[in-house]
Amino acid sequence: MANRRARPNGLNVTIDGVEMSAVEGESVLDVARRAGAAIPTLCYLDGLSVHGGCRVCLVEVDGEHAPRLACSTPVTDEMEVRTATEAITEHRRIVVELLFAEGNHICAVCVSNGSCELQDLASEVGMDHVRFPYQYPDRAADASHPKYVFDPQRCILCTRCVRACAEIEGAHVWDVAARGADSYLVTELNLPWGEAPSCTWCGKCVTVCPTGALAFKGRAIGEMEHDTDLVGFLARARTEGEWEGRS
Amino acid sequence: MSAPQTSPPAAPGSPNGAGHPSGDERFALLDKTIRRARFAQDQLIELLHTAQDIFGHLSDDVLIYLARQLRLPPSRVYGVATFYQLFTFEARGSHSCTVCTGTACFVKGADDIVRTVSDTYAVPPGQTTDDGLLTLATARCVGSCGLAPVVVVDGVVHSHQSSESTLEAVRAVAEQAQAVEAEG
Amino acid sequence: MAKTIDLFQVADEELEARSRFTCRIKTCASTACLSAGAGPVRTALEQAVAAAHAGHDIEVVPTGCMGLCSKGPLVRAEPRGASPTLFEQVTAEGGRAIAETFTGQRSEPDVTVLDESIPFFTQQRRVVLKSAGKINPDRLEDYVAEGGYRAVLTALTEMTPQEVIEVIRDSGLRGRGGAGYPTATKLGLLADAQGETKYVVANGDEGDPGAYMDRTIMEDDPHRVLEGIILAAYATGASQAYIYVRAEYPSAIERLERAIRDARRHGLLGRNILDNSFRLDVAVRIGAGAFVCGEETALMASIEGKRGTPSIRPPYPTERGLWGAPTMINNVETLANLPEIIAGGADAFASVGTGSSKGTKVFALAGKLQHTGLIEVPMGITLRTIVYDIGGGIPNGRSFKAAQTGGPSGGCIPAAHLDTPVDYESLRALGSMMGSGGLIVMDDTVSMPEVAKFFMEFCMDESCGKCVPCRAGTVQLHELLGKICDGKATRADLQLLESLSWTVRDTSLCGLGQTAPNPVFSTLHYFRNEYLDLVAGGR
Amino acid sequence: MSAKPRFATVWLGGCSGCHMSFLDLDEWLLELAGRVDLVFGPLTDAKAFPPDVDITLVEGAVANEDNLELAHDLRANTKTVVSFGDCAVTGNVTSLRNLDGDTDRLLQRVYVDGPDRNGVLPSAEGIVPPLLPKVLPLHQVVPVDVYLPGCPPSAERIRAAVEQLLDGEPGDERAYGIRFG
Repeated sequence: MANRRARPNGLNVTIDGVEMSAVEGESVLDVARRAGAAIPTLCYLDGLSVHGGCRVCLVEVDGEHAPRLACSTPVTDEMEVRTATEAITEHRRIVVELLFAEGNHICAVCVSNGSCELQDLASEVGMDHVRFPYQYPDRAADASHPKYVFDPQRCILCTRCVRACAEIEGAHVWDVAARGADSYLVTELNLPWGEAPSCTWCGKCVTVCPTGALAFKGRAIGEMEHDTDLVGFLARARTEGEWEGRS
Repeated sequence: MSAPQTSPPAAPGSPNGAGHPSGDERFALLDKTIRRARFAQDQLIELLHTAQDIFGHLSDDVLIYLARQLRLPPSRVYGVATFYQLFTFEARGSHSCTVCTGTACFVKGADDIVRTVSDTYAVPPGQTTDDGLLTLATARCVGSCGLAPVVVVDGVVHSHQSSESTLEAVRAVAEQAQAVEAEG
Repeated sequence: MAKTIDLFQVADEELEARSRFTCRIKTCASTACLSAGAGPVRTALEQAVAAAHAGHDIEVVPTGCMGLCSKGPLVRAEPRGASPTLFEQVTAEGGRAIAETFTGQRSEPDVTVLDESIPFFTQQRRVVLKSAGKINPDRLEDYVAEGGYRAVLTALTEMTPQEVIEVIRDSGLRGRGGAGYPTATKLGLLADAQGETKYVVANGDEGDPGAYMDRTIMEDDPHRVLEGIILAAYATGASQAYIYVRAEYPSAIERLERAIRDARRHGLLGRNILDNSFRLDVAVRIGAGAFVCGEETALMASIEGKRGTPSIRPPYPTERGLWGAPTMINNVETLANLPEIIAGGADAFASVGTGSSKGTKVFALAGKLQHTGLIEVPMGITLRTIVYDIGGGIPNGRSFKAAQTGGPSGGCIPAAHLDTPVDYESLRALGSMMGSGGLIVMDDTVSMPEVAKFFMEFCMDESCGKCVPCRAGTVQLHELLGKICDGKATRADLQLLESLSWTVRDTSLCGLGQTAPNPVFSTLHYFRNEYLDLVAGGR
Repeated sequence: MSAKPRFATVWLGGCSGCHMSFLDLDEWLLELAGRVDLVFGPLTDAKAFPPDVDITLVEGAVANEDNLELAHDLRANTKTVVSFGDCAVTGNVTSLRNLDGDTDRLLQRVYVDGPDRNGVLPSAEGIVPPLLPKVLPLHQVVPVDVYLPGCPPSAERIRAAVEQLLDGEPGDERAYGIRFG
C-alpha cells in the first residue's frame, strides 16, 4: 500500500545529484529538463523524430563506459546521470568548435545574429575560440524561393527542416545528399528551391532552423527569429486531437 | 548542375504506366525491372544499379522517373543515389584506369601510381580528362591483396604494378584508341 | 514445386562420378587468380583435354581460392591413387603442359611445383574454408558430396531450435565481424523476440581495405553460407533472410544467387524445407559502395533502400530491425561456421582455440611478406607464427615493423608483441582488435604517422555525415595528421590530435566514428617517437 | 620599480570597430591612462612595435604580409596577447575572401571588374603589402593568451577583460562573457 515511489511504474532517477521520479518511456532529456539541468540540444526538437546527430546532449550514465545521448536514452530505474562533468563539457566544446570550423558561421553578418542556437551554444560551452582550422567550404546560397532563403554556409545538417517537412507537413521537399563532410541539403532533385513543385510554402522548415541557414526573405542582419515551438505544438495537436474538442 | 527539368514525365496513370514520354526504349527495359521488383520502394538501390547499367550514368531524368514509378519523394531518391559511391551522374571517359588504394596496395606504393597517372594525364582522381579519353578512379580494395599493387585498366586487372608499368598499360589502351580514331 | 533432395543419394552419386576420372585437375577461379590470368589457364587445360579426347578420364574443375594468392594462378592435379601436385604461377602454356602430362602426352610439365608441406599450408586449420579451393562453387552437388546440408537435415529432424542454440552456445562461437559478441546470445535474443516476421541478415559488406575473407567464403563455398543462414533462421524462427553483399563483389553475388536458386529447386529453401514444416526465403541485397553499411543499423537502412546512415541504439535490431521487425545480423564468416558446429558437434569445434576464443579465424594476409593470401588459423596462434612461418617472413632483407589488424578500426602491433596469441581479448589489450580479418604486415620502410593518416583518410571518406564528431572530426584529424606528416606541426597540434581523438571516439554515433581514432591511438602508443621526430622541437 | 604596465593595441585586418568600441569607454579611458603606459597603437606615433609590452589587444585578422610580420613582432614582445574581437578570434568578415580562395582572382574582381574603379590593380612596392593566400585568425599564426570575441565586443566587456588583466587574473571569461557577433 505504502508505495515509496511517486507513481505506479514510477522510476527513480538521479540527475546531477537531484532525485527525480520518472515514468517508463521518458528520455533522460525529459527528466533532466524537469530537474532543471541545462542539457544543450541542437538537432533534437520537440515534435520531431529523434535524429541523434549533433551529439551535444551527451551525458554520463553510471555504469556506461561511453557517454549516452540524453535525447534518445530512455530512463531506467535507479539510473544516475551527470550532465556536466569536465569530460562532457570538453566533448561538447569540441563538437561546437567542429561545427564552427566546418561551415562559414560569421555571426556578425548573419540574419540570426542574436537569436541563434549555435551562437548561444558557443557561449554556453565556453568556446572562446576555435582550435581547428576553418574549412571555408564553398557553398552557394539559394534565394530562388519567393518567400524564403537558404544559405547552406550556416547549415549544421541537424535535419530539423528535413524532418519538419516530411513528418509534420508531409511534403518531404528536403533531404540530405552526398555523405560525410560533403553532405548538403537538397530540395527535390537538387532543384532551386523556388522551382520545387512539392514545396507548399508552409515555412515550417524555416521556423525550426536553429541557425540562420533558413530565413524569411528580406530579413537583415539580426532580424530573423525562429519559432521552434511550432512543430511541437502541431505534433501534439495532431496526436492528441486537440482541435477535436474533448469532453 | 544544369537545370534539365523539362517538366518531369507526367505521372503514369497507373504505376505500370508504359515507358517514358520521350519514347526512349531504354526506359521500357528499366520498367521491366521495376515491375519485377513489384514497385517496391526498398528496391531503390537495386533499381539504381539497373538504371546505371542501362544508361551508363544516372541523369536527372532517370532519377525523376524512378521517383515517380516508386512513388518516392525526389529528394529522397537524390539523397540515396548520391550517398553511395558507385553511382555516377556524369558520362564516363572512353577508357578507365582504376588504382586500388586498399591497405596492401598503399603499403606497396599505390599513391605514387595515382599521382603519376594523375600528373601525366592532368586528371584528378575520380574525374575524366577534358577530352573524355580517360577516367582515373581509385578503389577502396579490389580484394586481390596478394597481387598488390593492383590497377584495373579497362576492366583488365594488372598485378604487381609500378608507376611506369601502369602508365604503359594506360598508354596502350589510350593510344590504340587514338590510332583507331586517326584511321577513321 | 521443388523436389526435395536426397542428400545421401546425391553425395554417393557425386563421389561415384568423381571416382571415374583418372585425374581431376583443379584450377583456381577466384578473383585473385583470375586477376593473375587464371582464365586463359583454364581454357588451355580444357582445350588440351579435349584435344586429347580425354574428357572421360580427366576432369577440369574450376574451384575457389587455394590460399596462396601471391603465387597464382594455382592449379592442383589430383591423380587417382597418387599424391596430388600443386603448381604455381601457371601460364596458359603451363596449363596445356599440365594437362598433357596427365593425358600421357609428355612426362613432366615445365611448371614450378609449390610444395604443400611448407608452413603456409601445414600451420593452417580449415573449418570455414574446408571446401574452398576444393569444390566447384557453382555446383550444389559438390557441396553435398562434402557432407553439405547434413547439418540442416540433423537440425530439422532431430533438434529443437533451442537445442541448436545450445550447441552453438557450447561451441563458444563468437561473431567474426570484429567485436566478438557471443553468437548464441544473439540467436537467443532473436529467438525470444516477439514478431510475426523475423529476419536474419548475413553481413557480407566487407569493406576493410585489405580484407577479402567474406568475399572468398561467398565465392568459393556459397552453399556453406546458405546452410549457416538456414540453421540460424531455424534456431530463431526467422522466415526471411537477406545476404547483403557489396556491389564490388559481382562474382560473389552471382554465385550466391545461383546457390539460392539451386537450393530452392532442391527443397533446401522455400516452404517445407527438407519436407519439414520450416520455411525460409533468402534474397541477395546489393550495396553500392559505402563502408559504413557494414554497421548493422546502416546496413538495415540500406536493405530498406535508404541512405546507409546508422541509427541510434536502443532499440537494438533484435527488438526493432528491418521494417520494425526483430532482426539479427551476423557476419558471413560467423554463419559459415554453423554447419560444422552442428554437424561435427560443439566439443570438436571448441577443442580448437583458446579459453575465450574458440575455433578458427580467416585472415587475409597481405603486405610485406614472402607469402600473402587467404589463411585460416586456429585462434590462439601467435602473430610470430603467422608472420614468419605462414607468411614466410619479410622479403628484401627488411625487418618487421608492425602488423595491422582490424583495418581502419584496428591498430598496429609492434615487434615486441609478436608472441601475442591471436584472440579477441589479447588483441584488444594491445589496442588493436580481431576485426573482420585483415592482417597487413609492414616493414621498417613504412612511416607510422603516414599509416594513421591513410586510415583516417579512409574513415573521413567513408563517414556517412550524420553525426558531427565523425563528419567534421575525421576531417580535422586527417588535417592534423597531414600537418604532422609534412613536418609542419607543433607540440600543441599533437595535443589537439589526442584530445580530438578522444572526443571522436567517445561521442560518435556508430562504430565507424567510435573506432576511427584507433589507428592514431595505437601508432601514438607504440611509435610515439616517430610523431615527435616530425613535430617542431622534436623529442 | 613600480613602473606602470606597458599597454599596446594593434590594428590588423579589421574595420577598426573594436577600437571604436574601446573608445566608447569614454572617461574610463582616463582612468586607464593613469594605470598603464600606452606604448603602441593606432593612436600613437610609434613606427615599430616596442619591447617588453605587458598587454596587447590585437584587433583584426592576419590578412597580409605586414599583418603577419606585426603579429610575430607583437608576440615576441608581449607578455599577454589578447585576441580582440571576432576578426582576430575567428577571421570574421575579413576572412570572407577565403571562400573564393584565389587572391589574384579576388583582386581582379574587386579592382578591375568591379564598378567605379579605374581598372588597375593597386601596386606600390614596399607600400601595399601582398595579401596572404588565406586570412587567418590570430591564434593560427601566433599563440594567444586571452580571447575576447564580439563584433565588436561591447565597451563594458572590454573594460571587464582589461581590468581583469590589470588585476593580474587573466583569462577568466566568466568576467567578460563569450559572445560572437
